[in-house]
Amino acid sequence: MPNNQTMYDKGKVVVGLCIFVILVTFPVWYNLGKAAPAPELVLSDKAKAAKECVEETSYMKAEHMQILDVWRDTVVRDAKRVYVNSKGKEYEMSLSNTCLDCHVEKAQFCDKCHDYASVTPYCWDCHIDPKEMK
Amino acid sequence: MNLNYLYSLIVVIVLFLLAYVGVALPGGKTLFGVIIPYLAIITFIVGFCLRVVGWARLPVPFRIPTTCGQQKSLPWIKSANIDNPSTTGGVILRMILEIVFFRSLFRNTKCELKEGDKLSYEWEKWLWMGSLAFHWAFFTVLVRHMRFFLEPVPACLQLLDKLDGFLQIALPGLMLSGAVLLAAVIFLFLRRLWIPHVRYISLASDFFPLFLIMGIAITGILMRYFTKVDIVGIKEFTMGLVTFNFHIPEGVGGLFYTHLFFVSILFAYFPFSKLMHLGGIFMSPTRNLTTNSREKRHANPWNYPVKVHTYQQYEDEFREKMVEAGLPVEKMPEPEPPEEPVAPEEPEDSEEKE
Amino acid sequence: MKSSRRSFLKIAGVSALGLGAKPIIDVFAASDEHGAASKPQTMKGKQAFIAKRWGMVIDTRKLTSEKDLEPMIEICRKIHNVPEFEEKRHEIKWIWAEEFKHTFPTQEHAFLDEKVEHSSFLTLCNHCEKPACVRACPTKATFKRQDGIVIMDFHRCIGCRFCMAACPYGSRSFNFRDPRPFIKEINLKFPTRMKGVVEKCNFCAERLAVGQPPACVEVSDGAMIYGDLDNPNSEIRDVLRSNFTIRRKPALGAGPSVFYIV
Amino acid sequence: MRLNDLLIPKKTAIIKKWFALAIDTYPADTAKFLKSQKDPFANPVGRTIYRGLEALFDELLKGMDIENITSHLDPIIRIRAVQNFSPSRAIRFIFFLKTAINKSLGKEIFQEQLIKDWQLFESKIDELSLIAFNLYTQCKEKLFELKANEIKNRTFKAFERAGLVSEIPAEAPNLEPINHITKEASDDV
Amino acid sequence: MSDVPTPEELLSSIEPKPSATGWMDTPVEIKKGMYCYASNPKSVEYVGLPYPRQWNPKDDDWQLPENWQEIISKGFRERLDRFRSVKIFMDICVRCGACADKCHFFIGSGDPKNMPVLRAELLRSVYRNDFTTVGKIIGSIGKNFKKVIGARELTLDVLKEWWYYLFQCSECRRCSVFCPYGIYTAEITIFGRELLNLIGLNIDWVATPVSNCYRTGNHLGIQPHAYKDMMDFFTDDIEDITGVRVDPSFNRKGAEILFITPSGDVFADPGTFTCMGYMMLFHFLQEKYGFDITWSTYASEGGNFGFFTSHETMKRLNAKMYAEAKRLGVKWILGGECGHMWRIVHQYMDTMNGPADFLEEPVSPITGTKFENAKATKMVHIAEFMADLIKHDKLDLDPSRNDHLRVTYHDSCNTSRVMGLLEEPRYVIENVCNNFYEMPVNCIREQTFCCGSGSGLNAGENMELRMQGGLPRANAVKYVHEKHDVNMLACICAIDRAALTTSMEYWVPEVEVTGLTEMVSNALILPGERERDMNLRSEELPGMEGDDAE
Repeated sequence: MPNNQTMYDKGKVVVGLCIFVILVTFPVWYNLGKAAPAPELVLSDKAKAAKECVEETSYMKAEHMQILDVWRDTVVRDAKRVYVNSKGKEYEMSLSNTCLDCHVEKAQFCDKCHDYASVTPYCWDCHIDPKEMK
Repeated sequence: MNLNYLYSLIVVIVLFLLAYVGVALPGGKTLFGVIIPYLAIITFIVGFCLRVVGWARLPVPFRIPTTCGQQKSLPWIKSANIDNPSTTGGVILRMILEIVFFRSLFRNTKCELKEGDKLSYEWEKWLWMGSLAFHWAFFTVLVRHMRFFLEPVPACLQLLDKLDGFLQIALPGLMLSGAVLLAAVIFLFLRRLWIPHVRYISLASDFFPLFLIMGIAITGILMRYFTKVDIVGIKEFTMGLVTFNFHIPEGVGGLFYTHLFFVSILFAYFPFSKLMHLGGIFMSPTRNLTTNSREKRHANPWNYPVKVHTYQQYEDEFREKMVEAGLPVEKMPEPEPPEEPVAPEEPEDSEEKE
Repeated sequence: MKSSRRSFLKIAGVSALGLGAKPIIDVFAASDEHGAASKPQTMKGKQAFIAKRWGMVIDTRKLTSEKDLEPMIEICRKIHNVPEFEEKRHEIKWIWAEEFKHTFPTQEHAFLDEKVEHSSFLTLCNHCEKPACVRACPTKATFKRQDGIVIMDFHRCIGCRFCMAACPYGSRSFNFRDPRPFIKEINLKFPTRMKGVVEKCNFCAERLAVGQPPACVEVSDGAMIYGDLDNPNSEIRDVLRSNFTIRRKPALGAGPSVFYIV
Repeated sequence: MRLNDLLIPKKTAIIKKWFALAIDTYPADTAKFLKSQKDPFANPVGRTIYRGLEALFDELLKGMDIENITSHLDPIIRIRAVQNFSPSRAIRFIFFLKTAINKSLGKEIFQEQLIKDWQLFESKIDELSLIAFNLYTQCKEKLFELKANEIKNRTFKAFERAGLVSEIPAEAPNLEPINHITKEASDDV
Repeated sequence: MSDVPTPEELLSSIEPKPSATGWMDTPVEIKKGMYCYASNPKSVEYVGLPYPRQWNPKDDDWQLPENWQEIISKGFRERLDRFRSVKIFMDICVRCGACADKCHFFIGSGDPKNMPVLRAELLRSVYRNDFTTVGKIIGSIGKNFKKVIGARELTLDVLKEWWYYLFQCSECRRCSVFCPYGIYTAEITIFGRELLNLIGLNIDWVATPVSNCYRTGNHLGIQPHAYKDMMDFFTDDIEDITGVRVDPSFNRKGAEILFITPSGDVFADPGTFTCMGYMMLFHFLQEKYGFDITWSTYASEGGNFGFFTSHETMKRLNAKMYAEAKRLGVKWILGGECGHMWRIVHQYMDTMNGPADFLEEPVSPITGTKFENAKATKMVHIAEFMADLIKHDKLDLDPSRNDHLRVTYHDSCNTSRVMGLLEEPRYVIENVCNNFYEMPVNCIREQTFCCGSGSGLNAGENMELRMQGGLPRANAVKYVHEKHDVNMLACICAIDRAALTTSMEYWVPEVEVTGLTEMVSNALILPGERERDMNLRSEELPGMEGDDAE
C-alpha cells in the first residue's frame, strides 16, 4: 500500500509549489520593509490661494482626465476655448496655460499620483511641461 | 432543461448584495476590506498547496501517456517529439504547448463534404479561441493589477499596461484584456447554455465561476470607466494589505468592496473546485510523462505479487496431451501405474470409436 | 455612500444601454450630482474672430524673392513648434516656399516668364471646401470645422498617412522621428507633436480664438490678406473682386480657400 | 398545376423539416448535435440521414424506381436498425414527410385539382414505408445472422477447416487425411 | 382538424419521446443488444475473482453481496489512494465538452450518457458525494443541494448505470487526445470496472476468456495439443498454396527469440491468415538468414482480457510472457499484431512483471538493428521488425500479387494512441501492395476511430452496440470504398480483425479485413516456392490464374 507520508516526484512538486507560493505572495516580498503611503501632493502657492480648482476637489480627483478629455475635444473640434464651471466661473480650456499655470510643478503634482498608481497618460508626449524644458 | 445556471446566478447575486450592503454596516469595511481578503488568500495558498501535495502523495503506478504522434522507433522514421515525447525535453515542450496554448483543444478539426464529395477540413476553433482568450485575458488582468500591490511599479508592468492599452481609445484608456475577459467569459457561458450537449453536462459548479468572474469583470470595468474611484486611495489600501499596514480609504464605495469580495470568493473557492485544473494540468499523467515506456522501466511503488498459473502447473495439467502432440515438456510423464487406468482410457475409447 | 449608490444606479443604467456607448461624454454631461449648482458649459472666447469660411489671399507680387517669404515661414515655425530636420524626407511643412511649376503645375508652359518660373511661391494648406484628406481619414482626426478650417486633432491621429496620399497639394507631413529635439526654440503655449503623427497648417486656429490674425498674415506686411469668404463685405472679398486671382489645381474640384494674385 | 410544381420550389424547406422531425426521435440533447454537426465523419448518423432523405425526396418526385429508393433508404435504415428503436419508431420517420409537406405547403395542397396528385404522392410514401419495413427486417435478420455466424466464423470455421470439429464428411474420405487424429486412426487401420 | 393528433403525437402514444430530463434524473434502461451477458460463475471462480454467481442484468435483483456499497466505497478509496491519475481525473474536469462528440459510441448511438465526460461523471458524482469535503458538507445540508453540485449517492440504480455504460466504453482513449488535461476516460472505465469486479459484476466475454487464458494460455481454452494441431493444419495449408513446408517450433528451449501473438490469430478467421503469414515469414527468414524463433503454447495469448476487468488480473495473465521467455532462455520477445496486448506490453508489462533482466536488448539478428525503443521491455513489435527488414531489403517481395487489393489502413486505438506506431505499418503496406488509400485525416492515426468492440465488448449478444460503435469507422471506410474502390481494410489488431469483419459485413459488405503480415506473406517469395495462384485464403489470385494454362 502506498505510504501516506511519501511524496512522489517530490523535487518537482516542491519546486513547483515554491514557485507558485512565491509568485502569489510576490507583493509581500517585493514591498518588504517598505511602507508605501499615498503620495502627498504639494500645492503651489497660487493653487493654495485659489482654494479650489475648476471644479470641486473630490470631483477633480476622480474626473480630471475626463475634464481634460472634454476640454481637448471642445477646443480642437468645436473651437470653443472657454469653460464655464458649475459655479459660473470662466477658464481657458488649456492644459498648458490653465492647469499648469496653477500647478506649476508637474513632477510634484501630476507625476506623484500617476507614478504611484502606475498611470502614464500620454499628455506629455506633446504638451510641454515648462519646468522640464528649462 | 438544465437550470443549474440559475442556482449559480442566484448565489452570485446574493454574494453581491452581501458585500454591497455589508460594507455599509459598522465594521463592514474592515470585514470586507481586510479580514475576508486575508482569509481568502490564505485559503487559496494553503488549499492549493494541500491539494497539489495530496495529488503528489499518490503514486503514478503506470506510465500511461497519450501518444498523439509517431513513436521513436527505427532511426529512419521521423518521430513526433512533442506529441509523442520520448525525452524529458519533449515532455516539457508538450506541457508548455498544452498549458500555454491549449494544444489539445487546438487539435479539433472537422471536415465537410463539399460539392459532391470534395473533402474539406475546417479547424474547429471556437472553444479553443474562447478559452485561450479567456485564460490569457484573465492572466493579463491579474498581472496588471499588480500595480496596486507593488511600489514602485516595475517597468515591465508599465510596459504591459502600454501593450494592453495600445489602442488608446476611450478614457481612461481601454485595456483590451478587460474587455476580452468579459467577452470571453460571456462566450463561455453562452456556449454552455446554447450547445445542448454541453448544457446537458454542465453543473451549477460550472456556471458559478463563470458568473463570479463575470461579476469581477463587470465591477472592475464599472469602476475603471464609469463610476471612477479614488485610485490613489485604493492603492494605499492595497499596499496596506501587502505591507500589513492597514488603511481603509475614505469615500470608496460599495462597488469596490464588491469587486474585492468577488475576488476573495474566487480565491477561496479555488482549491475546492474544478478550478484546480490550474494545478492539475501539471500533474496529469497522460501528458507529463515520457512515452519511452519500453525503453526505460517505470517502477510501481505498490507493485505486489499475484497468483499466476505457472508453467509447472500448466504442464502438470496437460503433460500427456503435450507429449502426444510432440510438444517438448520439462518432465516426461511417469509410466502409468496399472491400477489407475483412467487417463489412458480416453484415447483408447476414441480409437475404438474409429 | 449615498452619492455612490446613486451613481451606481446611474452606471447600471448606462451599462445596460451598452458598454460601447460613448460613456465618457455621457458621464460628463450627466455629472450634475457632484455638488454643482448648474451644468458646466463651454463657449467661444469673447474676442474670438468668427467667420463662416476662412480664406486667404497671397499677393505674390509683393513677395518677389525667397527672402520675402522667410518671415512668414519662420514665425509659423516658431509659434507652432515646427521641427527642422536635416534630411529632406523628414521635413515638416506648414507653410513653405515652392517653385512655380510645383505650385501651379497646370499653368506651366515653355514660354513662361523666367522671373516667374524661377521665383518661389508661398504655399500652405488650402483649407479646401471639399477636402480629400478629411474623406480619407479613418479616425476623423482630420476634419473640417464649421468655419471652414481643415484642422487636425493630433490626439486622434493614428499615423496611417491616408490623408497624405489624398492631399493633392502635399500640405501634410509625417513625423518619422520624435520632433522635439529638432525644435530650435520651444513655444510653451503650443504643443509639439509626437512620432507617428501627421501635421499641417491649422490656419492659426489658436490665434483666431483669441482675436489675433494668423501669424503669417501678421508678419506679411500686407502681402497676405485673410478674412471671411462668406461675407461679401469683408476685406478679402474686396481684394478678390479687384484682383485677378488663381488657385492651385482648381481642376481637382477641392475648392481651395487660398487664392494667389499673380 | 401539378403537385410537383408546388413541391419542387419548396424542396429544401420540406427536406429540412423532414430531417428535423426524423432527428427529433433522438434524445433532445443529441438531436441538436446530429442536426448541426456537418462533418460526415464526426456525425455519420445526421449526415447519412440528411443525404438519404434528400435523395429519397428526389426519387419520390420523379417516380418510384424501387432500386434507387432502396439504395437511398438502405443506409438510413441500416443505422436505425442498430439504434435500439422499436421497429415503429425506427421507420416512422418516413411518414413525417407528410407532416413536413403539410407544414411547408399548408392549404395549397388541398386544392381540388391536386387531390389526385396528393393521393398518389401519399401512396408513394406508403410504398416507401413498406420498402423501409423490408429493409428493416433484412437488417435485423442480418444482425441475427451476424450474431449467429460470428462465433462460427471466428472459431468453428477455423476448427472446421482444420478438421478439429468432426462433422460427418459429405464426400467419401478419399482425400489425404488432413489432421493427425484421423491420420493416426488411419495408420492404425 | 385540431382534434386529430399529429403523427408525432400518435407516435408518442406507441412509444414515449426520449426524455428531456437532466442526466441524473434519467434512470438507466438496460436494453437488449446493448449489453453483454453476465459472467459464467465457473469462470469467475476459476481465477478466484470475488462473488461468482449466476445473475442476469435484466433482472431487478442482481444478487449483490449484502454489503456491496461498503465494498465499493472501500474499493473506491483504495484506488483513489493508489492512482494519481484517477484522483486527478476526478478532480480537474471542467466539463468543457471537447471530448463529447469524439466518442464513437456517442456518435453512433446518440445516447448522451456515452459522451466521455458524462461517462466519467457517472463515477464522479459518487466521488463528489462520498469523497470530497464539499460534497459531504453540502450533502449534510440537504439532499436537494447535492444535485446542484453534481453529487449523488451510490444507489442500486446508479450501480446499474455504471455497469451498463462502463461496458459501453471500449477504452480506446480517442477522447483523451482532445482533452485539454489529457483526461483519460479509459483509465476511469478501467477503474470503474475494477470496482464492479469487486462485487462480481463481470461480463462473460471478459470473465471466460480470462479464465481460459489463465488455464490454457489462450482465450478459447484450447488445449496445447489442439493448438499444435491448428498450427499443423496451417502448415499443410501453406504447403498447398506455396509448395513449401514450413516447420514452426514450439516451447523450444534455447531459441533466440520467443514469438507471442494473440490467440485469436491461431483460432479465428481472418486472423488465422495472419498467423499463416507469420509462419511463412519466419520460415523465409530461417531459410535465408538462419532466423531462430519459437512459439509457445503456454504463453500463447498476447491479448489480455484481464486488462478489461482489473489491473491485478491483467498482471496475472501477463506474467506468463516473461516467465516463458525466462524458462526457454530466449534473448528477446517478438510480438504479433495485437492491440491491447501492445498497450499492456508498452505501458504495463515491464512495470508489473519486470525487470526482464534475464533477456537481452533486442537486436535484429538479420539486419543488426538495435531496437533501442524496446531496451527495457525487450519486446519488439512485428511491424517494427518487418519495416526494418524491408528497409534493409531483406525480404523478397512481389507486391503485384496484391494488385487486386485496394487497401486502406485502420490504426488500432492501442497501437496509435498508446504507442504511436503509425508509420511502420504504413511503410510495410506501401511496400507490399500497390494500391494504398488513406481514410480522411480525422479518422486515422491518433484520431483513429475504434472498431467499436474493444475492451471485451466483442461478444455476440451486444451486436447492436457494436454496430453503433463501429459506425464511425465503417462510415470512413465506406467513404474510401466509394471514392477509391477500396476493398481491403488492413489492421494490426486481433480484435479489429474479428470485429471489423462483422462490422464491414453489416456496413460495407464489399470490404474485407486483413492483417498486415497476411499481406506481407502474400507478397513474400519463399525460397523454392511454386508459382502462386492462390493467396493465403486459398482464393485464386486474379491475373495469376492464367499462368497454369500457359
